[in-house]
Amino acid sequence: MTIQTEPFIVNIGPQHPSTHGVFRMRVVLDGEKIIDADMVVGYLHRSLEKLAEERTYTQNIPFTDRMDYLSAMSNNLGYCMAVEKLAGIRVPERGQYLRVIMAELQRIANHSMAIGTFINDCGAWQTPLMWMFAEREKILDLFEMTCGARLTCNYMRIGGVAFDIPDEFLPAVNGLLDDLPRKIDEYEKMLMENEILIARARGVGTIPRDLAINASLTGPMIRGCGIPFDIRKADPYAVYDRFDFAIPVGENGDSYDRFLVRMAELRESVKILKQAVPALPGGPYKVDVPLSVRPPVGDAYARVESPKGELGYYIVSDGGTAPYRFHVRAPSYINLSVLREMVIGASVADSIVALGSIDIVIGEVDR
Amino acid sequence: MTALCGYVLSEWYDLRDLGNPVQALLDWINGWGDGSTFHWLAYVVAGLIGAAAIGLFLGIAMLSLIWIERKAVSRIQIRYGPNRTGPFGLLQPVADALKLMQKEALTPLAGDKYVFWLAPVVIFIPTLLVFGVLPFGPKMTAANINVAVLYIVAVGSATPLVIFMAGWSSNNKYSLLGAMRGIAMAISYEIPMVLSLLGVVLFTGHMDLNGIVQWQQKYHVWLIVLQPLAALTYFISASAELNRTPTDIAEAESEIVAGYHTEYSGMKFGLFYAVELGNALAVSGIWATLFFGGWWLFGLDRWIPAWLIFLGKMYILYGALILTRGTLPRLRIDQLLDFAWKFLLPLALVNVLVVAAEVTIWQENGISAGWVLPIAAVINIVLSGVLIVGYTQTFGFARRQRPRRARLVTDTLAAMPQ
Amino acid sequence: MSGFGPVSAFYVLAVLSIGSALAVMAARSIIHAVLFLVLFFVSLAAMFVLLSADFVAVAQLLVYAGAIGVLVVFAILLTPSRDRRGMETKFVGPGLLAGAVVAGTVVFIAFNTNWDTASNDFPSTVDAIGQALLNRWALPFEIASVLLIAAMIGAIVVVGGRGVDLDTHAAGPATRLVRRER
Amino acid sequence: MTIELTGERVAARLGELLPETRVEAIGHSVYVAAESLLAVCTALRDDADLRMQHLTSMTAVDYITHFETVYHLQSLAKNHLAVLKCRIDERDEPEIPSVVSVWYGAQLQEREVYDLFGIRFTGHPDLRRIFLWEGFAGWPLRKDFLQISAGAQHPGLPHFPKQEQGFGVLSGPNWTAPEPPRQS
Repeated sequence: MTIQTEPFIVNIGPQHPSTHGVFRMRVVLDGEKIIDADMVVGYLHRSLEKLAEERTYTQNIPFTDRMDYLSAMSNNLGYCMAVEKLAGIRVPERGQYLRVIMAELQRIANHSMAIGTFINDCGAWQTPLMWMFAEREKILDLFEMTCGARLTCNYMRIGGVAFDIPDEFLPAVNGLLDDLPRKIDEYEKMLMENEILIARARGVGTIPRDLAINASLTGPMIRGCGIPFDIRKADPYAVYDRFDFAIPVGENGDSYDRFLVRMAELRESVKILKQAVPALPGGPYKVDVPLSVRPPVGDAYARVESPKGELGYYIVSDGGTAPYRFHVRAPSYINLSVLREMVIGASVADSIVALGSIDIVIGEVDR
Repeated sequence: MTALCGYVLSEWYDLRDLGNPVQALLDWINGWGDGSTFHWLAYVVAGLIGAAAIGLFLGIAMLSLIWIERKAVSRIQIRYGPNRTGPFGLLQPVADALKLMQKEALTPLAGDKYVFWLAPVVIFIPTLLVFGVLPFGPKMTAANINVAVLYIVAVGSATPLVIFMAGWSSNNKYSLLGAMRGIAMAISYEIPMVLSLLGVVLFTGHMDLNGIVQWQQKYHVWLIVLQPLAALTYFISASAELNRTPTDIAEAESEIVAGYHTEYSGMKFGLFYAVELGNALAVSGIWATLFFGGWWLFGLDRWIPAWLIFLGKMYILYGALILTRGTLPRLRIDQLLDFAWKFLLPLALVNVLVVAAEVTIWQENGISAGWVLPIAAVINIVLSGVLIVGYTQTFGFARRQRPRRARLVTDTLAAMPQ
Repeated sequence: MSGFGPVSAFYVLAVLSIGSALAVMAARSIIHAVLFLVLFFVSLAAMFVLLSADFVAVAQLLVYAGAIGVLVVFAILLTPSRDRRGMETKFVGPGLLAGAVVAGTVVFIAFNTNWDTASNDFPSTVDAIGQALLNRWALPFEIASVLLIAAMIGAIVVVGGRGVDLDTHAAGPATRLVRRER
Repeated sequence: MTIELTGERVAARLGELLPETRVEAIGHSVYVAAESLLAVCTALRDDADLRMQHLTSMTAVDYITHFETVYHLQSLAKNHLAVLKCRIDERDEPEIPSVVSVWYGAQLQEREVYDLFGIRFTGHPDLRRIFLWEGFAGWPLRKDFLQISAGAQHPGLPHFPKQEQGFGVLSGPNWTAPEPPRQS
């Protein structure tokens, strides 16, 4: 005799505290168990790829801020690299270093946010989020100091960066770097040894290693499965090949491993920053590129390791001032393709944890 | 002058126990007529005074708790908390209440509007009833009934049904999920709770709370020393039903929005919020009474008013609830039920067994309490330590799954799967 | 039981309990019926308080209002709603018969019992009940507990071990439901 | 550094693997005919020399005369990248085989391309629009899509769910009933 209960369809989202925006997951429940799931996105679709075809290459940089609004610097960087690759522009040394510094600071800020919200999804009552926000706040202050904006930085330019750093930037960033390892120790002590967190996140949202490769996962999602794929190592851009750092990988590919990977990446980013900041060379931070740059006819695909994963830009030029086709390979969108595999058979509580461990940003999913 | 001093210091004016003036008033009313004519009036007056006092206390306590909780949690979360309304944000609870009252109380169209309306009202009753039997002082119990321990459990057992009323009548799937979770959890945690209370009742031989406090006063010991296992199981299982963070699966904000009160707005939501705080205070009050000596504090209660001691203990123990709320993530429902059935229940059973043996040896052989109690305390403390550590090491999650760090790879290409 | 207070309380509680018992039958919604049933249990508990049987009152509240009410709610919610329909017509005859038998028994007992008036000072009922259960009625008490354990094990054997088969379920109608509703 | 394989290199290897298919190498990319796309993709994925396990990016470009789907493939083990392209000359009903059976990660990307370009992927397990709603008029990323047409259907319900049952109708102090449509 089996107890047959009626299927129970629940909309998790679009207005829901832990869907990180307007993401919607339709799930069929049997009791608390999810027997089918379907994702609905597009509530934040702004058609950036179409808009970009009407604007010049430089005008498109602010659009990239609005995609993954939690890591605007990396988004800028990827786009500028794609245009530079298309137009054959070489960025001066100081510009490269500034780009790396900003991108790594952004990675720390983004991972702080990701870890905080992930533990919030596990049910902590805002405390880890607030603790993580404290560090993110200092980094956003650094961004504000440099480019005047905290979230949508619009800092990178084709051929370099928009502004040189102000005088008070270097002392501030050095102070932060001295402070951060101690803080990260504190977080590890608070979070990693937490029995309830392990019980909640271990074995939840497990992705098999083969599926992780086959489903084009990138970033902490694929590294959590034990595959050390990181563009900074595999395809070093800017000046990443000059720094000594390691790629943290997990073992089982569950939510807890992804959390561990993000935690360890905080340390690795600090390590890179500690090498990059003292080595910051003098000289120009930017080459002169005409505002309405006209790359030659052709296409180019450039990619960076954004905090969410591989962020790629595919740009087709017809020789004019605007891109003919502008495509974004959005990591959090493609990472979502295993959502069904992660949540089916899990309970509602586990599905929220699994979703939180992907670290999606709806601005990037929907574009 | 001496007469006035004597009058002021005489017992009925003694503010150390507010029960004295009330008793004097009742005696005065009883003295009217020929002794028993106005007995009913004294009865009515006593009931009214008790009810009014509890209502007043609960109102003030809830307002203060909102402020304390918000302020304490904000300090845990390294932020300031309310600081704009009045000095130190002290007027924040008033502002909260006013805001809630102004809001529109929506009723879902497809919901069951009578049950929907009734649920926040009914859920207040158990909270009020529990405070009715708490001894605030030697003579400050609104209703000193002699099965108070069982009564607390019985009254508390009505709460899951009200939660179900709220969740079902909302006609919302999140609400229904929350209600079902709430019921499943409440019926699981009731059993270890009753068993842990049984240990206390066995030891003291009393079922009324005042008697338990007086027992602790008589033997000059707090029961937490004699009953550490019972204190722990009671605290965990009672706080599990409070819907506070480590166990708030019935309203789990990150999963099912707000659980059973998703659809409530305005002051109806406010009632749920207030009841949550009130229940937490009641649990800390019961904890203080049963295991921390209630209004008795090693003789200090001769100088400090007993009710102040009790309130102090109650609020300090409430701090423990705030701490757990501010620091722990939520458990999943199956883990929570496992914990109740596989950890708390065996511990509580062992505790009852041990206590029964100790009490039998003590009572049957007529050994003096001065010998039995220290030995029993040592045995129970050691036993609880061994049991808890042994249990967690043998069956706990910690043994199987140690926390790790991520593995660091420098040569990525070599480590790639081929 | 004398005096204005207890007598008026008795009548109020009597009206409440009979009214809620009638409402259980009259309620259209089965959930409402359960809620009225709980109200009935609570008023019965109050009746026991009126009789100074405080332990029985509290036990009534704990077992019936708390546990049985929740149990009934669980049973209703775990039953698919299509099974809940059609109940109005099916069992009218047997139901009436059973009701008549119970009512007859109650009336018979009510008229054939020699109702004693208890004295006014009541000892603590907890002690008395405990003594009775563990001395005089120890054997029936233990037999009852063995019976309950047997029933519980039987229930576990009947339903345990087999959950909902996820593989067949996932490909079943539920999957199509999601697709269709989009 | 990831090696970006030239078209000739991939085409030469494909010629060894699948001698009967016709591939054309232009610059960094390899052009494949639509009908042999699946065979080529499977061969690229399983070949021990190329090992294109990871479909990095998949998109489409509208060249007005034709569509082109672009696949960026990479090998994690060998650390190289190749670009595969496929032309679709049909404009009204463009169709191309889906590669979901080869790379699961193509699932959402193909849905995106279908949504914005209107290219149908045959064999896709769950081809629905993803960002826009079903029934949206037109395919926005095509070059001939200039604005949303006037009669386009909009999302959302036209009325409150239970309106026809007599309740749920908008009412309140600031709401005036609209004029009923005049019968002429």
